[in-house]
Formats: sequence, structure tokens, C-alpha cells
Amino acid sequence: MAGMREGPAVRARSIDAAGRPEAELVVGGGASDEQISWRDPEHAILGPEAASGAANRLSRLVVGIVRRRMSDGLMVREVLIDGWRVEVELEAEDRAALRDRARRGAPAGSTGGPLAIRAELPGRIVRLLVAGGDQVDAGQQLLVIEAMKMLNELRAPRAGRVGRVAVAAGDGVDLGDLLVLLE
Amino acid sequence: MAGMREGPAVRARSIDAAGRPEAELVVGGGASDEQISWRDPEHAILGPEAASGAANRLSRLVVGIVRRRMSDGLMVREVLIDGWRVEVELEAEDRAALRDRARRGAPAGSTGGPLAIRAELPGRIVRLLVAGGDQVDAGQQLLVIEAMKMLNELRAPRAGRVGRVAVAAGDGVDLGDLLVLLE
Amino acid sequence: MLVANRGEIAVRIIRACHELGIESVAVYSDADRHARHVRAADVAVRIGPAPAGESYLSAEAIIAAAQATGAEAIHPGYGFLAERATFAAAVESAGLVFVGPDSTAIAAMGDKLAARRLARSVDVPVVPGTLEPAPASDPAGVAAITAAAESLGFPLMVKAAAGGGGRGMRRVPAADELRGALVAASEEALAAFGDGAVYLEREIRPARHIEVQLLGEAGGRVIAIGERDCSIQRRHQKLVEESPAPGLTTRQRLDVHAMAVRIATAAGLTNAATAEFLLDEAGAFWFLEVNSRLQVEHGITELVTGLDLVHEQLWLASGARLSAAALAAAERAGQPVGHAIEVRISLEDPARSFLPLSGRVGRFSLAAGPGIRVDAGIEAGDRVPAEYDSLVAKLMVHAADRPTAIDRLRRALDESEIGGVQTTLPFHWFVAASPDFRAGRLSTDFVDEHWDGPAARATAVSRALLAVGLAARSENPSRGAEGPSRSTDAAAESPWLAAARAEGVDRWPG
Amino acid sequence: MLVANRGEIAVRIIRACHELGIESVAVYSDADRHARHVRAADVAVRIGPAPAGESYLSAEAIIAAAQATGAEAIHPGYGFLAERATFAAAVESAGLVFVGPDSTAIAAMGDKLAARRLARSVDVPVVPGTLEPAPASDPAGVAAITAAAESLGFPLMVKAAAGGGGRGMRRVPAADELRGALVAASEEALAAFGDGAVYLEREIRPARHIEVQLLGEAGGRVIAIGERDCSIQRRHQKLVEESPAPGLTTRQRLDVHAMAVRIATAAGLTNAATAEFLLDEAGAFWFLEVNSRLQVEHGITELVTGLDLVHEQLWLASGARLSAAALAAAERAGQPVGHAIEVRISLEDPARSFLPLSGRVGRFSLAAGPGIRVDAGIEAGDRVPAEYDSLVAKLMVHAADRPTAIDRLRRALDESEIGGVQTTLPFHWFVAASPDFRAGRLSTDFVDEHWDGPAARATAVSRALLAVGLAARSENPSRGAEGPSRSTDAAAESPWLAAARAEGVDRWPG
Repeated sequence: MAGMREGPAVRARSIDAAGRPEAELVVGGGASDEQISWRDPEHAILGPEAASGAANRLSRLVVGIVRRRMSDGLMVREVLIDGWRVEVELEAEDRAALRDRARRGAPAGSTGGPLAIRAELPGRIVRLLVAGGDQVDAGQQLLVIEAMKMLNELRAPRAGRVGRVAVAAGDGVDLGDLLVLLE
Repeated sequence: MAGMREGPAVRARSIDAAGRPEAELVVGGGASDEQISWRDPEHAILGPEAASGAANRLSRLVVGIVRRRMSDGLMVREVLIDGWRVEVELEAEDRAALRDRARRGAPAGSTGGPLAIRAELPGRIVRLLVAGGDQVDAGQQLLVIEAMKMLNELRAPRAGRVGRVAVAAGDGVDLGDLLVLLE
Repeated sequence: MLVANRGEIAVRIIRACHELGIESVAVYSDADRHARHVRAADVAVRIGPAPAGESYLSAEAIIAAAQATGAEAIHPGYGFLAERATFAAAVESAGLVFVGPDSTAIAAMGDKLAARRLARSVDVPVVPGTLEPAPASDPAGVAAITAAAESLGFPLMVKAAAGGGGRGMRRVPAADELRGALVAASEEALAAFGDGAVYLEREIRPARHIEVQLLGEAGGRVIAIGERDCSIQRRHQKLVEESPAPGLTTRQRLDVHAMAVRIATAAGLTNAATAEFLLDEAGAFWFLEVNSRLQVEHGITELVTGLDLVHEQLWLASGARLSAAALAAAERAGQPVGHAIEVRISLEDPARSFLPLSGRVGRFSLAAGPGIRVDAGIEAGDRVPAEYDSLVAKLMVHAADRPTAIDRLRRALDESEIGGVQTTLPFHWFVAASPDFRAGRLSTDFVDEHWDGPAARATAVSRALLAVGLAARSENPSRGAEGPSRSTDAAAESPWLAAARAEGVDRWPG
Repeated sequence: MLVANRGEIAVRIIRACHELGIESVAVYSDADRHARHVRAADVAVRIGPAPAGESYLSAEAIIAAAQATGAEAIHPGYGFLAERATFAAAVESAGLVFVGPDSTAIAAMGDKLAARRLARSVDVPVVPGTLEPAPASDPAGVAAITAAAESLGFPLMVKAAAGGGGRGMRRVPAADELRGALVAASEEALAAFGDGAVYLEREIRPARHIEVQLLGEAGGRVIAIGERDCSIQRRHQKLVEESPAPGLTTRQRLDVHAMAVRIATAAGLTNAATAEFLLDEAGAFWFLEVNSRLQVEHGITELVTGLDLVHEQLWLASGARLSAAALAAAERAGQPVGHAIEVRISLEDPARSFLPLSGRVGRFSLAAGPGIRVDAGIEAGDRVPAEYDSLVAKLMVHAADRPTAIDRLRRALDESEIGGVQTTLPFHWFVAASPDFRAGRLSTDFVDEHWDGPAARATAVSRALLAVGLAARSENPSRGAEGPSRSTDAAAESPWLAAARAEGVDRWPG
């Protein structure tokens, strides 16, 4: 990247298929032995220095246009690499740092508090085995989802009391939908 | 088309690759033995009544989105049929009739007047054989265009005086560009 | 001819119809109104709402659609009604031609227990297990089945008698889980196939999955035209298949072909079917089941034999004898020439146990060129409904030998770009680069033993983050061997600038 | 390896490199900065501005690019520098491997007059004509050449000694046009090939164009692996090719293969080349020329033989002997199995004498599925520059026999959709449906005798106008066998309404 004018540091964060943060990387100063070679505005080849003969380490990338633009300068792009589809949030690093500080100031709420159990695959609720107010053990079966013809049992990740059951048998659910609130 | 509500009559006119009007059809009342069956907003199958067994008369159509929208309610769509690409201008028939009347009132100018010789293919002018003021015979060579590695001689369609030569040797020309005005 | 299916197999059958000058009728549920198989057919008929039980599994709706359009034959594809003998019988009694084995043969082969008994009767080794239905809900029979299980030994498999595609199947590691597995498998089988009967099989492990492609004519003559290795599976569903099966001796090949022909002949099989076997470490074959229909992976046999199996099916269904080309292929089947590999491209997340996904596919650009065949059921921009199978395309490669076919597969995967929804492509990448795969070390445990999806994703994610991070930081992303002076087109120079312009903003993130 | 070409052939060669684990270097002119072959390669190097003379025809720029990237070999593809002996010699003296015949053989074969003399020396019948250059501009020689022409008889052909692809070629119907044709052909040849030498040939008509695919190893051994019929041409450029040539006896096949091998052996040919012949009505072959490079239509020979000719070229260029697979293909060449047809999809207007076009291609969706191979040089949305050849893709079909291959071609053309610029697809449609083509009545006059482009277009245009007119009039366009009650999605019901919404207006034209 020698001789190139560079902008401010950038934080890139990937999002998994369930919409959760997955990994992040701050691209700031410093050299990398990886080189990106653009072929057109969407296609690139990422690999070690050209003509080094290490052709088998090359990755062919497709970087799609912006899919979503969030408030506060956050942009989401789709990257295809080695067969994977990666949604990447891109943000100037200084802004990302500000955002993180703001978040740390807010009430944490994850330890000991209620646990929202969400659908990790789209499908249909076949059977509900608990109701609001039930006490459940860790590993106890909560409900059964049919997805793509397979019946999938959902079990409680920890013991607790069922605060709310947000779905009924027969309901269709989408990825990320709230199913059960465990208190 | 029995039982369908229908809008006003429509004039459809096709445009050839050089941008000239090619054929037109007014689709008004009356039955047709051709039937169009839509598969999605872009794909259709045109043919005789379904299940008549005459499968070999079917045409598969692709009707593209609007490419250009002209003033005065004229729309241009691309249709792909049997390998052909047809640009179709669509206009309500009553409006089209008005437009034609207006055009007939204007000075005609095509018979006996100057003849504009335009490029019928994109390429490069290799050689100019006439200059402004030259008298030429019908069939006399005017210039040579190189297109796709072939040298193509352009000859005068009729006798006349060269009024203007709009290009120079070495110029690139596009489809429809004025080359020579013959008076 | 009416095609009673959807997706890639419906498109593939419609293609064969058009090649043979046969008018094709597609059927569709509301979820598939604009699906690719509907666009491909000459005529399309709605058969019901999205749930398969009310559309693609409705024999009445499908036969009514055939009669309304004047279709004379029905091709069931695979899945859905393909192996329901009652459907085949209903088609036959409606005076239509069923493109597949006749209903008697489907009944004989479709009940896995009956098929096991039949195989044993013609001296083909069957996987040890029970030969009668195991009681799933009847408490009285539980003692007997527990005793049978103990004598087989654990772990063992509970399987649906009407099963297929891994549905209604459970692995039972120990005796105390037998009862629950019987109930769960039976329930799943009832939902999927309308038949809750299950049985027990010893687990043969490690094993390879080998299957034999069969064709049969009305007179009772059955031939084997080659075998496939389909060992690489997840959830007992195939991910990668190849033909011929690597590493077999000609003797082994001919043996397993002969076993398959014996079973199919005894069952009175006609048209096309596949006999499935396990190959254990000692080199012995164990009969599993017969699928009395076209398989998903039939295309690799087509590439190796030069036959078109749907053409053959249509000819056989019209009452013709086995074609000369098919007989010639059977002659060569012991010493096949060339090699073909198929990978199944499904909407699934290989980093999360191949969880099925659905949604709108964006970019959809698969490989082309020498030795490539693509059978796809969708196009770019199509929405894939959650209601049906997650398979969207089959990518097949063909070359003179197996190493070249693997090289070609790597090249083809390199070219393939699918956006919008995650697919199984990363797993296929891994297989194509795997030394174990190249060495032919295949087993049904391949995925469990070799695939670490989260780790593979982490590597790709870190490269993706680095790449877009580098590009976003630099106003002039590096252009490989090109000098910075060559470009005069600013939009072309920076993909970020180009994208920003397209979106009507000036620059990001500066 | 550096690929000194562009378009589909560059993509095809890069694919072979990737399959063999060879790093690929693309070159491009400014017009091709974002072209598909640039995207496909591992490394890409700019070699000059758009005009080919300053980029793809610049031997210096290409050799410099190879040296800058550390490439060890150069594959020239076809066209451009592929048959320039001086380029091959420059590559060799730069210490690089030229993937093709060595420069001496190219020189021997590339000069059509020398090739004619060589063919005669090994007792191969050559098309009657002159064996020395005809004077184009020297008035002193005109009397002699006119006398030679009179003795051959009119009409006759003027051809460029360095010619190819129909460039530098003129048909001379009568003596008074000889002088002008000599000058015009010579000028065109000089511009296209840097060599203005021309010669005369008797016109053999009607005739079929038959060519033989050759492979040669360094020791001097040359084999023929099959022939192709390329009779369907316009402007002496091929539109449709097939292999094997239909209607030949095994005797004829072996004879023409043997003639081709004799000429190539005498010329010391190595690597890959093609010998072209005319086949007259009496069944006699007449030698035309040898192309010492890969042909556009090599893919159909690959489909029939199972070989990958670029792999073979690369192995031969590395000094290897002819492969076992190639030798086996040569053994079978007299009695080939299976049939393949290629149609060349070019941006041309078949209603206006196949005038070349250029521009941005919109929709670009070609056929797939069983027995289909597509080699394309562009993708949807790509701009095709006017500077180069109008060929954008080759669609090939393969089947067990010729009738099935033709049926498959019809199906494949039915599926293929190209928008934005007119292509040759309508002509291919016509060929696939032509009874003359199906009956094997092929000749180089096929286009002139059978193709009425304006009439074919008029039929399609009238159906297009009717279809969009009907649809625009009716709020509920008919949906085939579907009832009007089934749809609940208004946007799906009327494509016009959907389009109108997409454009932000309510309804058109009401």
C-alpha cells in the first residue's frame, strides 16, 4: 500500500447470519503482507505480493454495494469470499470508539437478568412444552420447531422460570424472533 | 382474453437497431388466436391456445422494464423474442393519431431535398473520397469505414452534389452519426 | 407431460421434454408462483397454497391439473410423491402414464423393510437389523424390541420404513435412549411420509455410501450403468457425490452392480431406480435400500456414461426397450472412462451445523466453461421459500480422470458467486482442497471428522474484514501490477468512490 | 503464464491455468480495463490504449508484461498475434515458452502460399490457383496475373497470403473487377496482418468447409483427433460448427485426417493446429490452409473426444509427449461417438447482413443443464467495445447423436436471453429449426440460400408488437391455464402495473 494516501482508521465488524456481531478488525497504520488488487468496483483478489507464486493462497472477493446505511455513519456491505457470505459493518474507528463508550455507560443487564431465547432458524412451531410461570431445568425441552422438514428440539440453556412464551403452536417464526423469555 | 377488462387501444411500434421506425400495430378490439401467458412480470409465453399440442409455435418472450420514457406518454420497452431484440414504443392509440396528424401538417422535405447519409454501423473513417461541392454519380464511392476489422465502402445512393462532409479521416463514428449531406 | 415437482429437478425434466418435443406442464404452489420452473414450462397450473401437504403432496390436485391440461404422463421427480405407490397407482388408474417404476414395484421397494427381506431372499447381504416394524408407541412390544436392540448392539440406527433423505432417522447411542428415538423417528416419519413404521439397523462405521444406477424395461430386464460414491453427508443427506466410486476394483464394481440388479429384478423394477449400499472397511457391501425414482445426483452418471437419464426414463415409460446406448453403457460399467463430481449448493450455514436458511438470493453466478454442468432451480434475485428443500443448484464437473476433476472443481468453485443468503459453497471449497478427499479417504464421518465450520468461517471473515478495511482506508486501493498513473477514470479507480456516487453521497468514511 | 488475448478465449485459457495450478496473467487495453478476462486472472497488466495495434498487437508490450510479472510462458489464443511467426520468435528469444507451434512451423504454415506449395509437395490436392504472390499494385505484373486468372476461370477468389477470418479476401465475379479486388484485398490484408501479399484461388462451389484438429509433439509426431464441419459462414467467418462432420464415410474421415497429418508433419508442426479443406459435391477434399493455433471452435472437439485441448497444449509446450488420452482419441477419430454443435453468439444484426454492433449488454442469461457448455467473454451489464471482434460467447451442445444434439440446441436457444444489443441468436434459432440443417445439407452458401433476415425479423416483430400491445391493453393479462381468482398479489397480476409502480407512476397508458 506504499505511496497511497490513506484515510482515517476504519473499524470493520462482521455480522453472522443470525444478525449477531461476529468478529471485528481495526485497520489503521502498519503494513500487511496481504495485498488487495481490484479488478473492477466489485471484484478483487486478496493475496500475498503478486507474482510470488503462492497462487493457492489467493482469495477472490466480491464486495457488493451498500446494503444498508445505518444512522451515525455506519455502513453495511456484503462480501463474498471463499464461498462465505460476510456482512461487514464499516465505520470510522473514532466514531466506533465513541459508540462503544456510550454503550458501556448504559445498564448491562445480561448477567442474572432475563434471557431472551430467539429463533435461530426460520420455521414453524410444532409443539410447545412449557407455559408462562413454569419452572424449567437446564436442558429441559421448551418447544419443537419444524424447519425444512426437520423437527428441531429447543432446550433451556439454563434453569429458570418461564416469564413469557411469545409464540403459539402452529406459528411461523423468522430468524431472530423472540420465542421464550426465561427469568 | 375473454372476461378481461381492457384499456384503450394501444399502438405498438418497433424501432430497428439504427433507431428508425420499423413496424407498427394497433391493438384494439377483436379476438386473436394468439394467447399470451405471463409467468412473472418479465417472462411470458406467446402461442396458440394452451394444450393445443402445437408446441413448436410457442415463442418465449422477455419484456424488459421501461428503457426510456418520452414526452407525451410514449414509452419504450425492450422485448426479446426468438432471439430478436425489439425496441417497442407504446402509446395510447388516440394520442398516437394526434401526433401523426401534427406531423403531416409539418413540411415534408424528404423528396428532392437534401439527403443525409448516416452511419449504419459504429466504426472509424479510414478514407474520405469526396469533399464539399463535389458532384457524384449514383453508386460512386464516398468513403471507407473500418468496423470490426472490415473495410466497408459507402457509396452514393443517388447522384447529387456533396453539400457537406461531416467527418474527417480517422474520426470514430457511432450508429446514426451524420457522414455526408447530399444535395 | 406434467412435472409434479419444483426447483432444479422440475427445470431439468422440463428441459428434457423440450428436447424431445414434448409439451411441458409445470405445477406450483402460491410460494412458487414466479419460480423458475414455472417460467421454463409451456403451461403452468396452480395446485394449492405454500405448504407442501396442500400442493406438491396433493395427489388429487396434481392429477386434476394433468387432466385439465390434457397431459398424458406425469413425471414425479424426486421427493414429494415420487416414491408413494398410492400416487403412482392413482396416476395409472386415471389413465395417465407414470414416469417411473410401476406402483407394484414402488410398493415393493418403497417399504424399506420389504426391500430388506427381498434382498435377503436373493442372497444380498443386508445391514444387520430387524426385518419387521418396531413398535414405537405400543408398550407391549417394547420389551421385544429392546431385546432385539441388545442383540444388535449399540450404537444402532432407528430408521423409517418409508424413509428417505435422512428423515425419520435417529442414531441411538445406548439402550436408555431407544424408546425416545423410536417415538421421535416415528413421529417425524409420519409427518414426512404419512407412514410412522420404523425399524432397527446396526450402525456400520466407518463406512462409505455406494449406490448403483439401474434402468429396467417392461419385460423385466434390469441393467446397472454405473455406481456413485455419496459418502460425504450431513444429517444423512448428501453433500458431495462422485462417479465412478474411487478406489474400487473392477471385481468390486461388478459385484455391487450384480447385487443391485438381483434385487431390482426380483422386485420387478422398471424405468429408473438406485440401490444403495454401505461399503465397510473390510471391503464388503451391505444393502441399505432401493430408491425407486431418479436421484438428485443422477447427473454425474450422465456425465460419465453420456446418457440422458430423463430421456431414457421417458422412452422406457412409453413402453420402449432399453436403448442401445443404455445397453452399451452397462457393458462399460465395470471399467468406466472419465470422472464426474457433483456438489449440492444449498441455502445452509456451514458454520452452524448446516442450518437451513431461506430468503432472497442476490448475485447468483455459477461457473461455466469446459467440463462444467450446472442444474439450477433459481436465478439471481429469486426468493427461496422456507417451505421446501434448501437445495438451489447442483454444480457438476467432468474430466478425464479424478485428479483433473478435483482440479476443475476448485476452479469452478473459485468462479461461483452467490450473495444474499449463505450457501454450502465454503464446505465444497474445503472438500475440493482436502488432501483426504483427493486421496479418496471417504466415509460417512467425513464432515464430523474434517469440517470445522466456525474455524473456516473465522479465517474467511478475517480476510474479508482486512480487505474491505484496507480498501475503505485508502483513496487509491492497490491495483496489483498496475501503476497508479494508468487510470484516468476516477470512479473506476476507487470502488468506494464509485459506490458512494451510485448512492448519491460524496465520500465515505472521510 | 501470460494470456496474450482478451474475451472468451482469454477466459477459457485462464480457466485451464487455474485447473492446472498455474498462476495466470491477463493483459488488457484501456477499453478492457474491467473486462471479464481481467477479473478472472490472478494478475492483470495494462498494455496500451484501446486500438489493438497499440495493445493486443504490440509484441513488445506483451513480452514486457510477461517479464514484469515473472511469467514463464505466453499463450496467444487465436487472432491478434497468434499466427505471427515474428511474435513467436520474439517470445522464444526472450527466454519464454510460446504455447503453440514453434516460430519456424508458424512461418511455414502461416504463409498460405508456402502452405499450398508444401501440401502439393506431399501429394495433397490443393484448391487450384496461383502458388506465388499476385502483384496488387505493380502494373507490369497485371497482364500475367490476368492471364492466370483467365485460365482458372471466373468467379475466383483473391486471398491474403497472411489471411484468416475472411479478412483480405474478395470474390471476383469477372475479369474487369480483378484489379480492384487485388488492390482492396491487399490493402485490407496489410492493415489486418501487416502483409499485403495476395493470391488467386478457383472458387469451389457448392462446397463444405471441413477442418481437422491436429496435435503434435516435439519429436515430430502429429496426430489427427477429429474433424469439424464449419460450412455455415457469413463473410467467410464461421457461425455454426459441428463435430464430427455429418454424412462422411469412415473412409472419407480417415482420408482427410491423413492428408492433414501429412501436411503438418512436413511442416514440422508441434502443439495444436488445424488443417482446413473444402469438400466438393463429388466428395473430394481440397486443401485450403493450416491455422497454426487453437481455433475458436476447438470446444466441440473437446466435447466429442473428452480431451481438454488447452491442457494438452500446455503439456506439449512443456516438452511432454502426446498424452495417452490424445493418442486414444486419435485411435477413435475414424469412428467418433457422440455429436457436438457450437453456435457463435456475436453482437451483430442478422436482419442487416450481420452488421457488427457494440454497446452495453443488459440481460445475459445463457442456457445451462445437461449437455450444455458455455464459454463467454462477458457478463450481464458489460460494455462490449467496438474495437475488437463481435464474438461474445460460444454456446455448445453435446449429445449421443446428431438429431439429439440439434434438439438440445433448440432447447438451449429457447433458454438464452440477451438484451441491450442484438446478437446472432435469431440466426441460430433458424439453423436449429432448419430441415436442411437437420438433413445435413450443408454448404458455404447456406446463409445466402436459406437465411432471409428481414423476413425472420418481421415475423418476430409482429409477434412482439402483438404481445406487448395485448398486455398493455388488458389490466389482467391472461395467465394460461390459471383462473383469474387465484392471485391475490396485484403487482404480480399485471406486469405493467408492477413496472409502473417501480417507476413511481400509477398506471399506464390509461
